[in-house]
Amino acid sequence: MEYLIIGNSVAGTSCAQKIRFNDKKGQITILSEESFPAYGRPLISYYLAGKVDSNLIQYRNDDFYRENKINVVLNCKALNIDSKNKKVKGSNGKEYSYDKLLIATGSVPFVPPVKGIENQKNTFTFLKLEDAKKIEKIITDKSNVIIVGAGLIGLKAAEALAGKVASISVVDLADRLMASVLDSQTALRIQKYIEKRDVKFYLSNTVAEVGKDSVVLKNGEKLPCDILIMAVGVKPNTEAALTAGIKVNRGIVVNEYMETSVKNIYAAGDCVESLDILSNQNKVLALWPNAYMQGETAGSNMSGVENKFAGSFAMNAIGFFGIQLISAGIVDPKDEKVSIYIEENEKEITYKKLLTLNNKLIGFALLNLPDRAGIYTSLINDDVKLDSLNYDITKKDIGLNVFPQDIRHNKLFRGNNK
Amino acid sequence: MSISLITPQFEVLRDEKKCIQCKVCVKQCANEVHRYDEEDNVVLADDAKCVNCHRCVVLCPTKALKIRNNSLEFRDNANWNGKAINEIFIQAETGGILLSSMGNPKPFPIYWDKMLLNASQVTNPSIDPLREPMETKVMIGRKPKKLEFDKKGKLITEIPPQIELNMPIMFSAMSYGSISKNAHEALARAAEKLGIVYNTGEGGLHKDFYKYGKNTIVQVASGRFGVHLNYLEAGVAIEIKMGQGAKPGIGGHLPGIKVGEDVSATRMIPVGADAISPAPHHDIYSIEDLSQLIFSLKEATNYKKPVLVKIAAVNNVAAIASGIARAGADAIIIDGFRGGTGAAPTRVRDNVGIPIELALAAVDQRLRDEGIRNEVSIVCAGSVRNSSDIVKAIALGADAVYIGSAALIAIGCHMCHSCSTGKCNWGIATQEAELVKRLNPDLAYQKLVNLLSAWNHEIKEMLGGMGINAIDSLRGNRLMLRGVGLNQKELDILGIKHAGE
Amino acid sequence: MKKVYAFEKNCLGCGLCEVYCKTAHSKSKDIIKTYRKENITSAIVIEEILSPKAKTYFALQCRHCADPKCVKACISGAMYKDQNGIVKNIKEKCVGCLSCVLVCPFGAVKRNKDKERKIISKCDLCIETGTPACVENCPNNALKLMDEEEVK
Amino acid sequence: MLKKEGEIRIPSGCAISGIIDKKRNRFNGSDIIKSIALMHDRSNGLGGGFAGYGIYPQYKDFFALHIFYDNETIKHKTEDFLNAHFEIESAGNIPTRKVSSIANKPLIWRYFVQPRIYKVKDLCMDEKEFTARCVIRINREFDGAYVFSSGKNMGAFKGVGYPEDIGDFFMLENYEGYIWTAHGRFPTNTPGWWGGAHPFTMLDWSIVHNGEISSYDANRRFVEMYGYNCALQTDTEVITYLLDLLVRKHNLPIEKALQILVAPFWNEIEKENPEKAKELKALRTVYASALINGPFSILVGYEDGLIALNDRIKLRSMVMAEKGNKTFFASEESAIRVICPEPENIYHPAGGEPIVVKLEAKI
Repeated sequence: MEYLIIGNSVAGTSCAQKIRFNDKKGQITILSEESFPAYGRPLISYYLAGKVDSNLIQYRNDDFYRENKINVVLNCKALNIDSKNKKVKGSNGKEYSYDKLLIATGSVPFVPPVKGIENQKNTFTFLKLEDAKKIEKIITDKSNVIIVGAGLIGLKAAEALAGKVASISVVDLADRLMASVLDSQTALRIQKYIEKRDVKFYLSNTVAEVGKDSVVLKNGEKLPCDILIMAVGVKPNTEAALTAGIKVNRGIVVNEYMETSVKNIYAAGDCVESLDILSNQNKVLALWPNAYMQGETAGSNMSGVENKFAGSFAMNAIGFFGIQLISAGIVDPKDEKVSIYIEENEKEITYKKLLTLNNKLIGFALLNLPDRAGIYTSLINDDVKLDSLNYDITKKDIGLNVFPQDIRHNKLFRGNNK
Repeated sequence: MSISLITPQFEVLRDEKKCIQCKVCVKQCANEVHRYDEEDNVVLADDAKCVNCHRCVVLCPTKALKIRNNSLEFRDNANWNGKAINEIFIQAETGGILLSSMGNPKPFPIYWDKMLLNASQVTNPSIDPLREPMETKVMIGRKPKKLEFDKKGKLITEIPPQIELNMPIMFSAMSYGSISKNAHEALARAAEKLGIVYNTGEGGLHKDFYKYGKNTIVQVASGRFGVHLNYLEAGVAIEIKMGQGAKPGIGGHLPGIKVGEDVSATRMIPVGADAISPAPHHDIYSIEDLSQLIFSLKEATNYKKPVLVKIAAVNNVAAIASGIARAGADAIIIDGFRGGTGAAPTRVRDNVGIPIELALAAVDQRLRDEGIRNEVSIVCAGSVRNSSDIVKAIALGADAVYIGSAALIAIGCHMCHSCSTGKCNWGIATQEAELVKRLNPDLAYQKLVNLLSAWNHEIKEMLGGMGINAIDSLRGNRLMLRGVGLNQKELDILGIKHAGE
Repeated sequence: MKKVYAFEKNCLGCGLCEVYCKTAHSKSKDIIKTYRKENITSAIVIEEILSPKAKTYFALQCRHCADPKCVKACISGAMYKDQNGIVKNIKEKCVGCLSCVLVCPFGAVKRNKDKERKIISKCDLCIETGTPACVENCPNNALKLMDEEEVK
Repeated sequence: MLKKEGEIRIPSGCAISGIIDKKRNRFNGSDIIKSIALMHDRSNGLGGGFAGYGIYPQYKDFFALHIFYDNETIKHKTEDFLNAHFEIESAGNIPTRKVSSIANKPLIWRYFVQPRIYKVKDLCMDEKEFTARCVIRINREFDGAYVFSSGKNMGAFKGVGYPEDIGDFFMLENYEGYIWTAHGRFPTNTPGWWGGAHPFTMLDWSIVHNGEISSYDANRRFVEMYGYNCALQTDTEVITYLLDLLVRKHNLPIEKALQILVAPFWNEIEKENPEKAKELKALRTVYASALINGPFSILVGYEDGLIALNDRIKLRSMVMAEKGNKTFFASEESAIRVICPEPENIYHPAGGEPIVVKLEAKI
């Protein structure tokens, strides 16, 4: 049996690991268009900040590949998939045959058209290690950095560069940072906190034009710019999938077995659409744990052990400038029936937001209150009825003691981590 | 309202160099002695509430705590010492009788410590219990005057029911109510494991513990709490409690606060009702009444259970014991004045009754003088502290001993004498669920098993040293004892010679 | 595999497990120094259960799940399950993103309050010393190191 | 001043020997003297003695009282007492010969007596009980008189000296009996009182004993509840009384009595079949205080035969052998071989294993 995996991040890796668990003999090959061994993409900001070196950034050590007999081909982009003959053409000129194929090509940065962007040769996106390495090379303490996008990637980039350059300015069209996760008040509080660390924000604003050493904002303000980082967003990388004629909406369409519309071809990770259990719709949920589990599910089915992916929901754990933000589910609801509980402490810069609907927790956001957040996550994940619990979760800090004794004992003594 | 004259009995000493503010002491003190001051990040203590139970001292991970007697002194006066003065302050303030727990703490002679044991040298080999059989099994119960066989050599005498003990030790009566359910469980399980018995005390038998019946003595006391037919039939023997060494002539009082649902169901009294055991049994005003109760209980249980009678060691104990033997009791328990209690009037505890050693010797000799010693068993109770006390008790004439305080100490009691408060920090003398759970029966029972296994081993070593390989040969073997520092009267009563004789 | 189990009927909530957990994971291995000089977060959570009759408690450590969510969620590869089934965190690799905290359904992974490199505090079963310090020092035998099968 | 038996307990080591002819063929005392003499080193010259059964066939219906007197005065006083209670059939010196090593001999008298019937009837007793009480009374109240033998058709001969010298002194070659026992004593502390030598006797019971029982006071205080007075404070005395109590007063078969004295261990009892176990348990339960503990080997002569008994873990030596109608017992095998060069069925009774050799019924 020959297994081929396109993409060498978490979905590809977990897929390979699962295949090897089920099939000790089959041949496993991973194609990576990058020149580095697998690493955690979110780690590039830590790399840029100097918190991890290129050694430690490696996701799995060399022993992992040796022990699991996984062949990784670096610097090889999959150019074309020939599903009829079960062959993939690589950018290195070689052809790779497969019996089962996984597409785990992840996402690519979304860069909106900006006038004059070609004027700034130091324009980067911030998604791959390569990006971080390029930026690392050119920054000096004189650099003026403009970051477009006040979402997770932009802020992580800002954090990584803070203190290393002359100025950092973050520009976003939205009126607040991390608009998808934070309400405006909290966003403002965080913004003020970050501003003290010499990062300037230009919100409800955008870069209108890029000059050689400056940018002009929509409001006319002109900012010096030596380095421009485009961190507006990402989109699924469906390029390879399309060559095989696989059905693609926003992302690659898969069923619960992570099978694409083409036989023997599976897809997992940020490049696919999968079930969001909260909205009961297929969505691109570009989340690390999601990618891991989808890769694992695909790997299982590819190696003959039937397994379903149960679906997921949005969740994030983010740390920047010493702030910890943990959120999951729906935090910015459209539905008016959602009740929202908020508890905040300005002095301590903590914030707790719990969102409930129909006797269930559907989302939460915790600022600097990470402890035991996973229990909230499990309440969403397990679809727990709130009135079955020992106490009102808004009235008391969460603990396992929230569960009635039998459920608690089932969890503690029978290792049930559902 | 005036100020209280009572000063704290103890001082809590906290070594600030060692205190890590972990607050274990704060969480563990049921008397609320310790408190944490968040503002100053310091743990403070209220000396006045401290009973010196050592819970905090033992649990403090850095051993930062010590408790000592309050160093506050009154002017020297051998007669009017601090204790005497404080007791007056307390009574003047409360108008109540003084209450105490556990046994008589006053420095009366402890005769165990004035008797020494014999060992074999040359003419008689000592026996190594690790290599040779060494028997400590005893049978408690009434023995017929003699055995009869028919012409074919078949035994025709029926032996009355006996309590078979693997070692001459029993756990003495401590009621569920006065001690916790976990403490009872520990005693019951240890008795089962060791092949001995424990005693329900006067509080009835909790439904969970009927399964330990083979190792249970059920008690019938003046309050008759929890007594019904199933109860009488549940154990291996029935004990009639006529008196208690710690408080001869006094009844018992379990305050309603300790009578929760479980205790209530077990005692068959309403939740929250005080459980008052009258001073006498109101159906026993004389020896013939006792005989009637003994035989009522035997009738009720088809003569299948030995009936034991427990009395406090008082002036006329020998004659009383003789009467009890003749009234039909299968065994007599003599409880000395150092025996423990959950609560007793201090004056009674400290001033009524006589030392167990003298009482035991007198009873044994009296029954022998009357030729009936072999027909009835004698159990010695009231502060048997260790295996050598047991060996001495048996040499004086006991068949077995009861241990109460020693058993409680084994499971954590620190002899703070505060049982009556119900706030036992060790989970023993309390009914508060949160305190009760501090006594893990799994651990406690093992400690009891360890203690008595060790004692049994020590008893065997001492027996072996005397050249004896069965405890039967120690019983009443007073030649194995010698007195030290005793006057002739004491030696005569104990029936022993002075060392050197 | 053997794990630490807490028995509610015996747990007193005294907090000694935390004291000894911290000390076991300190540099000095000395309780007082651990508290005075090292700001260590214990890998244990003590929870109180509100029941009508009395407070009950239980101590909670990492369950070392058969299928650990924290390992899957870890973005750096720091969290892994070793060949003995123990879920471990390589402190050099951990970047403190707290994804593990986000997904642990027991809330048994804690953020380390220490400013040092170690960011996550979780039970490692004191594998280096043999018996877990919490089990060893529990005054009431409420914590037991037991085999999963034994517990079931 | 040294205290004699009765004033203090004197531990001692010893040699014992015994011969029985179960067909009641009588033989004289030479062999038993020879046998005990071989074990000379096990004695120290402070006590020796013999018991012979079947030696007084002509007086077999009379109690033979052997009495030591310190002087004539006490002799007269005692004889008055005897006269008052017994019909004295015959009275006289026990014949002795002069032996150089035997000194300080008391007056040694022998009386063949029958209790005065009206006295026995008055007291509602049998003649044995009556005689026993009289003997106890003399020994307790008549200072200077000591009845050292009181059975029928049997007699004890003892004194201070090596046993072979005592045998020679009493001229035992002139007596013929079907059971003989002998004792050589090694007391650790004694002024050398003739009464303190073995055998100890009580009616027909005679006991020679090697050992020191550590259960002494437990046994004594038990037996004293039944009217005995352990005046001598010796092991043999208390063992004799225990046997007398169990067999004569409580009517227990001799085998049951022995199962009381050397009761099986509890774990052995548990292995028995339920009925047997119940019986053994009853014996131990009721007569726990009659268990004899400590090292001993004893030979018990009585009217029906000879019993050999060891302590439960055999802390004293004891060997037996047979030849023809005879059974031999001794502390050492050599003491058998010296009188029976080719013994058969040599056997070392186990600890707690009683050996009872019964005389065949009288024809």
